[in-house]
Amino acid sequence: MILLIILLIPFLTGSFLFLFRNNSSIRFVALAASVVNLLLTLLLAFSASASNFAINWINFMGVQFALGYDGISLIMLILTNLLFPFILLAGFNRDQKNVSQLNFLILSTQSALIGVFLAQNAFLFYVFWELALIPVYFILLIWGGDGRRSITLKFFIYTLTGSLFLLFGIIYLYHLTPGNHSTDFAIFRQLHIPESNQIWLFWILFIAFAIKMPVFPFHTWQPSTYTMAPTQGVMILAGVMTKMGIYGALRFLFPIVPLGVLYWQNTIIILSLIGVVYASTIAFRQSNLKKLVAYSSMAHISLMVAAMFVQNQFALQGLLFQVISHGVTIVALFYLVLIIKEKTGTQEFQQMGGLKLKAPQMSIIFLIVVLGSIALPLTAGFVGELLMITGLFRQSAWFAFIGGTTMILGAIYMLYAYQRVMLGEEKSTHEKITDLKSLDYLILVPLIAIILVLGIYPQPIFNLVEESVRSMQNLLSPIATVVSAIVH
Amino acid sequence: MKNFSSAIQVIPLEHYIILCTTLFCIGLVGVLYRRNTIIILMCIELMFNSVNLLLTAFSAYHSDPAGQVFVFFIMIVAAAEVAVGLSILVMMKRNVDSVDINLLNRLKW
Amino acid sequence: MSALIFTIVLGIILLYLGFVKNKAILAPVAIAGLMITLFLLFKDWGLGSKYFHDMIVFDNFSIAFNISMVIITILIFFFGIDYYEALEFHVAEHYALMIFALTGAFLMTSFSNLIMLFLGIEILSIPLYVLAGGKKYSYRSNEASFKYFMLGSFATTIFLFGVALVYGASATFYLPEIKIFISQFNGHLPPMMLVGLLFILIGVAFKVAVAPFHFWSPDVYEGAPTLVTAFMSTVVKTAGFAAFFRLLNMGLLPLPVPLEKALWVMTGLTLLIGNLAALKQTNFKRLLAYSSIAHSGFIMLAMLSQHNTSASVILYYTFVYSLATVPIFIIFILMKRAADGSEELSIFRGLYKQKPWIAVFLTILLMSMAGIPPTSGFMAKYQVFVLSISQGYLGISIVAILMAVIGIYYYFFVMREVFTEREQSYPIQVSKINAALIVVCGVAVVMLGIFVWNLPI
Amino acid sequence: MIPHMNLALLVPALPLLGFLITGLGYKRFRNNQAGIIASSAVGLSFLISLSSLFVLRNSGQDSATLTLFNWISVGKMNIPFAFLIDHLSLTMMLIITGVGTLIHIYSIGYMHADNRVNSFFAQMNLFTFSMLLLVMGANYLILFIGWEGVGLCSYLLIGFWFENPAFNYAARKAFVMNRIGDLGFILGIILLFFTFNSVSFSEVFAQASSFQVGAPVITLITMLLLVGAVGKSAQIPLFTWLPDAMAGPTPVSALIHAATMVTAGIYMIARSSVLYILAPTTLTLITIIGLATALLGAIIGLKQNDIKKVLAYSTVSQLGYMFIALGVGAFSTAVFHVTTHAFFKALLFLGAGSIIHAMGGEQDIRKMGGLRTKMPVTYWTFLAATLAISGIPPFSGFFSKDLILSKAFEHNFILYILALGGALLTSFYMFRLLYLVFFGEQRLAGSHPHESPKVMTIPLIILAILSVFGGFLNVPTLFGGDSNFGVFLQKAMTSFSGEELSHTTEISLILISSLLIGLVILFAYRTFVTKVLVPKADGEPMSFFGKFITNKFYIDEFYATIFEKPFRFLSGFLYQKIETTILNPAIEGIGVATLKLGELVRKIQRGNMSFYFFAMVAGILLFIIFILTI
Repeated sequence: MILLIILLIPFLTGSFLFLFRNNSSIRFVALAASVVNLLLTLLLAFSASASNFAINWINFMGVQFALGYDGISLIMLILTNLLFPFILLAGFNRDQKNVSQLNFLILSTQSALIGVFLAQNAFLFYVFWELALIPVYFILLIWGGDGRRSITLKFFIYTLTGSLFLLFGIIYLYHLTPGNHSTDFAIFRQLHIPESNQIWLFWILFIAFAIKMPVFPFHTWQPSTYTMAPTQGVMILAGVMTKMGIYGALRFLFPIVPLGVLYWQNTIIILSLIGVVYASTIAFRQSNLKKLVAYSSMAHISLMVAAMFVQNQFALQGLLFQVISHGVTIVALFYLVLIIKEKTGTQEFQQMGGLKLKAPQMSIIFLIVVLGSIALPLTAGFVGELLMITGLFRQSAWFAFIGGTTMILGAIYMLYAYQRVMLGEEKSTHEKITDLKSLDYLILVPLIAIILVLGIYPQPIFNLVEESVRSMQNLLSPIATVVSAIVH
Repeated sequence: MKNFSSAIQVIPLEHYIILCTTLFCIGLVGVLYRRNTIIILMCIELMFNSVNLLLTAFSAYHSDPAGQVFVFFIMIVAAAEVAVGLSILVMMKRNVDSVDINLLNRLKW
Repeated sequence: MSALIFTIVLGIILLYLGFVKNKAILAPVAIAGLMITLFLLFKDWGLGSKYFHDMIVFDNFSIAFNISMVIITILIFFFGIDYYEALEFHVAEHYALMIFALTGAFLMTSFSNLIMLFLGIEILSIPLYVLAGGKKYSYRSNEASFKYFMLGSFATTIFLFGVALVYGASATFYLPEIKIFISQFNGHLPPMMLVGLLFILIGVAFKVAVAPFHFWSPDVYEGAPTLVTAFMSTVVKTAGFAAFFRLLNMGLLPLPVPLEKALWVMTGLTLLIGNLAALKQTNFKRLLAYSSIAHSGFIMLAMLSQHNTSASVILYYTFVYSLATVPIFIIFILMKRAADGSEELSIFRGLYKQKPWIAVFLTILLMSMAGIPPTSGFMAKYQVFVLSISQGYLGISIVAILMAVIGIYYYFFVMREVFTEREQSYPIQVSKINAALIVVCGVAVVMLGIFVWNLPI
Repeated sequence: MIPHMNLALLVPALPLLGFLITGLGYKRFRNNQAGIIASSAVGLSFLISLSSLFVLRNSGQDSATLTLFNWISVGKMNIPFAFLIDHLSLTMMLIITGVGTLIHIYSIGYMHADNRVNSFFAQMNLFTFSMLLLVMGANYLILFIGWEGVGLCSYLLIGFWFENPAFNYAARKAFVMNRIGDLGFILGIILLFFTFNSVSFSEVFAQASSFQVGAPVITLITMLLLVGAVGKSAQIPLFTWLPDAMAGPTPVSALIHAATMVTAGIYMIARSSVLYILAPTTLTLITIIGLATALLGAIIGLKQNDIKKVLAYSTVSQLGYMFIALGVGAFSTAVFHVTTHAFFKALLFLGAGSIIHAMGGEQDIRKMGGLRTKMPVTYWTFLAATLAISGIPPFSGFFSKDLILSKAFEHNFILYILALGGALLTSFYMFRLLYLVFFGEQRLAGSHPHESPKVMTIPLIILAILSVFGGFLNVPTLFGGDSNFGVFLQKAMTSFSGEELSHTTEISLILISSLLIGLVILFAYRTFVTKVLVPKADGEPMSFFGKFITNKFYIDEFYATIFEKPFRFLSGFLYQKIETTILNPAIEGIGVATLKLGELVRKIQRGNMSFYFFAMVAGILLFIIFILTI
């Protein structure tokens, strides 16, 4: 029942926002709802008893409204509910149009995302998957920047194309289920699909996730969308929605088409590693801060994808840890990009520089976030990347090496960005710039605290996911041994 | 009635089919090649009648009255249709002062 | 049967009410009459009564479709209250003709004999020829009615020729008997029968605008008065598909292989042409016409994936499609009025700014058309895909999915206009009835998506 | 568990505390407050380190492990956040906190005019903390935390004057080059983990004995770790960042880029001596790298005119000597040289800082001269350090460097000759520096050099004392000592027990080298004091070799050509060609093509009735043919 409450709180609160006239009270109510949700989630995470919720929905299609969770869901849930208060806070005291609608859309997104992570039924998963996209589409369309009309449409069509293939896959799986068909994950997991089918089914299912994450070369929607998107939108996109792809892949690919995964494993890892190097290299070339951060996000996600497909315990735990770490870091980064844009009126490096003189505190905070992003030890990013690279190493030392170049390349482009924005001589346009305001601290300091605390004491997260990771490995390992027995 | 049927059956069924198909095709080709709406309407009538003839012939050969009943229905409907059609034609004449079918082509793409 | 008779009487009553010169009473009478029809239809549920030597069978299938069509017609009449207020011409005829067309539609859902199918099609079509030309002095309306009539009667001859050939081969007009006749041949039908069946199918396919026999529909939809377009794209389409399905289900299943393949080709073509041609449309009515063709493709997909739930899926699909289409046309009319008669997509600009709630509901409706959860349009498409994929038609399902993407593109293209601001704004007036209608339909579209039903028909 | 050993936890904790206080409250402190806080934090650390040393000695045990909490525990990977206190780490702790305290105090004077002095001290304290973490870590990952932490602080402090783009570039270069090494290092750690199922020193070293000498996996591990060490300790090929790092304030150069951080690589290899002993190939490579770096650094140092650059190349060169020591298996000797080098190099840098301070920021030695009388304390301390680094007995550098040379001699004669050559070069460029700066006439008009304040000179004096007498920590048996230091360190690491040189050989070696060094100093005196040869100004024509050396063998340019430019090109190529010209259009092309197709399909609807009839009939005919043929 608590799951249902967590699912509904944001959406219902969002619906009632239209009753308020005052912008600040709207924002406050929205924030309060998300904070309550965060508290409930933490309660859930650290309570011993498991909880789930299921009622029949569409009987003749084998669809149950079933909510439940395991460690992986929980991580995603924590991430979502952790980030949304900050995302909502980022709107405070800013000049926005249609505040109630914006907050409604943000809260709806939250509900949908929670739904995605809690759904125990592929159909339900898909419904929430699409539902999450729609409010974001409108956030981008209405509150976006230049060129939003065509970019949002491209983004939407691009992601939906993938989603529809996923739908195809779900239906295909559904029709394979015995007896009264069902779309339960639990029943999907028991299917024994012949390898030849798994090989193509893998791509049908994966393409949606690949676009969402995004994996090279399916990323082309991402930089332009991130650049154009309003800050809150891009926070949702980069912070949480990329994780939808990871979550989906973990839910669908490994338990359901394990042979397909084994068949394509190296291909995907190599693609992702190309993505790591590619995005990092390109990031260095950017003249726009937001775009640079967008590419950096892609580089990090690519590494996570590579780690996901390695499928050993280090990689998986590192991945799930990195899910949180990346979410927090990228949200902080995009918030900083927003402030910088507000202060300097630009995102182009050419017109920036020397901001540290006017805003030393901002520069320190920016630096810490940058360091978190380039995985300096004692930040959360390091723990995740270390484990992922360890996992990759287990597969192949070369994978680990190429994945590890993110350490170098990340340092190159992030410090480049830091230097261009904060250091150097002061620009004449910067005269009236002031340092951070208290609201900014309210957002950034907790985020940084999370980055540091998780870097210093990551163990709680590992404990949370350990069991799920083990069960996921158990799913794969017998098959892997069978396959290797056949091969040799 | 019996005699009438047997009189029809003197001619082999194939001949009816060929005749009717030919008539139908003439109508079809007329529809395709003529541009005058009235002539096209007449061609369509021709096609209707070929169907009527065919049905009658089949009816006779199968000794089943249903086909002929159908013919009556067709004739009634065809008459109704032509009535509507001609009034549309009048309306068209009033609007564009022509009965050329290709003159009305503003709705396209 | 009583519903059928009552509807005819209702049509005549409405005709006579035209003499009263009071437009205000027409719609209430028509709506009340249709309510009664609805009641009568409900009463027949489950009886499966047969009439006229079994030429008409009012089974659950036909009643379900009839109810769906009557509900949509009622919606359209509600829409008409506001729509006809602005028009000067003889309104009574319009109501009456639509009611007559509805009776034709009833016949199309309940025939079991080709004669009844023919009559149904004609009773449906002839009033529509007139309705399409309803704006007497409008060039476009004139053209629409002319094209519809010419092509329609041509298609009728094709249909009839097919009937004649089938009759010649099988010596019967009864579908069950035709089915028995076909089953004798183990799939190798004589050419005459095959061609005859093909012609019949083409005749019906023409009515539901299946490619390559769809050419009339964009032009007619665009030219006809909007209310009539709404009627055509909903009720007529539903009737056409009901007839199509009934024809296949009662008479032809299992389909002879060549015909099945031919129908697959038509389905593919319909999906492709409908969606692709809609992509670059700038005229909204025309866009909806193409989208309607596209939807025909999806329904065909469900129909050809023969399964015992196909009928229910088609019913669901057509109903939720109609439910979304009618209010979209209403909103379109409102915008068109505000934009001085323009029908371009750009007339939707600024809607969100002026009437955010209307914009929101339009969004929901368009989302339903595009097939995005949680709307019923998604559920409809989902069920179609479930059918086609579980019957193993993977290739065409992929095509359909790609076409669904294209569909999403053009619907969202419209939606984008809604949320784009406009330089100079103009007042958009929404009457209370229309607003209520839009809200009801919008809510229904979502609710039907959440509470999906599966009728055993 | 050793009683009172937990005290050692305070050693890193105090600088951390100092960092937090000065860092968070950086707006509040006025004047020297921050400096005093920071210095006392490090100073206290030093005292605690000392007491820890006594605690450990009294306990009779060799080492103590202090575990704080479980940092990462995933599957088999179990990494506690733990510290290892043994003789090696204590040595390093003492150097870091001891020299660090002096440099902190010195900085109070040096930085007093800077308006960001508070954040300077915060960063210095953070550095000290990281460095202590590095040397105290009980496993490779804790070491790595410190390793990266010092890299960060180095980055921050090099770019301390952030308004200068060149300084920022230097800072980034340092960080990135370090990161290249770090990648190798972390991969090495991971391989280590998979080999031993642990990364903690004690477990790894305990298991290492089961491997044979030359085992490939050990060689690979040591090679990868070496990559890290090469990056951090500025060896060929990753040394170019160190001279550029001189962009930072001079105390930073003294602390980070001379005394402590750059020796982290040596510490790490010495710490891993158990593994390196098993990998002779790697040791040979280390020797070669060390020798090459020692010579290259010395040669470049000959022609540098920036006082700090000279010292930087000298550092590079001295680090090379330490690598030679490591390479020949004389790990404790390397650490010994680390210690003495920390004293005299810190002193040299601080002296240089004092000079720069006096010259008002001027760093070009061609413009100095005659400072001997103006700045007597600086002169004398600088002289002591110069003598130490040149290896004149009995200064500290003599003991350590001579030990290295004799170990090299044991190992290979050619190695010895080359290493000796490097030592001669060292004394030449150091005395060149000394003479040009302190002797002759003052060459820069209008400046009034003056002796630095006490807060700066006192650290100089203390360091001078250490530079002079530091060598007596480890008096070899030859001079009647008992190699205290070496024995002290033996407990923490292993070494080759090669045959001892006979005392006669040793004495003759010492005589030869001392004689040669004396000659070199004389030569330098003749060149720069008697003849007053001032190096040429930048624009003047030079001989080919002179140009070559002045331009540092064009290595920076070489790297720019083979790494930086290709990377920039690749970046631009990927972005402009692949991303925007191929990938984006390819994906968008699908959309555009579909739209085109849509336009085409739309045009079929021609609005012409004849065409509609025709299309319908054609469709019918095609379908008839279709069904009849299929």
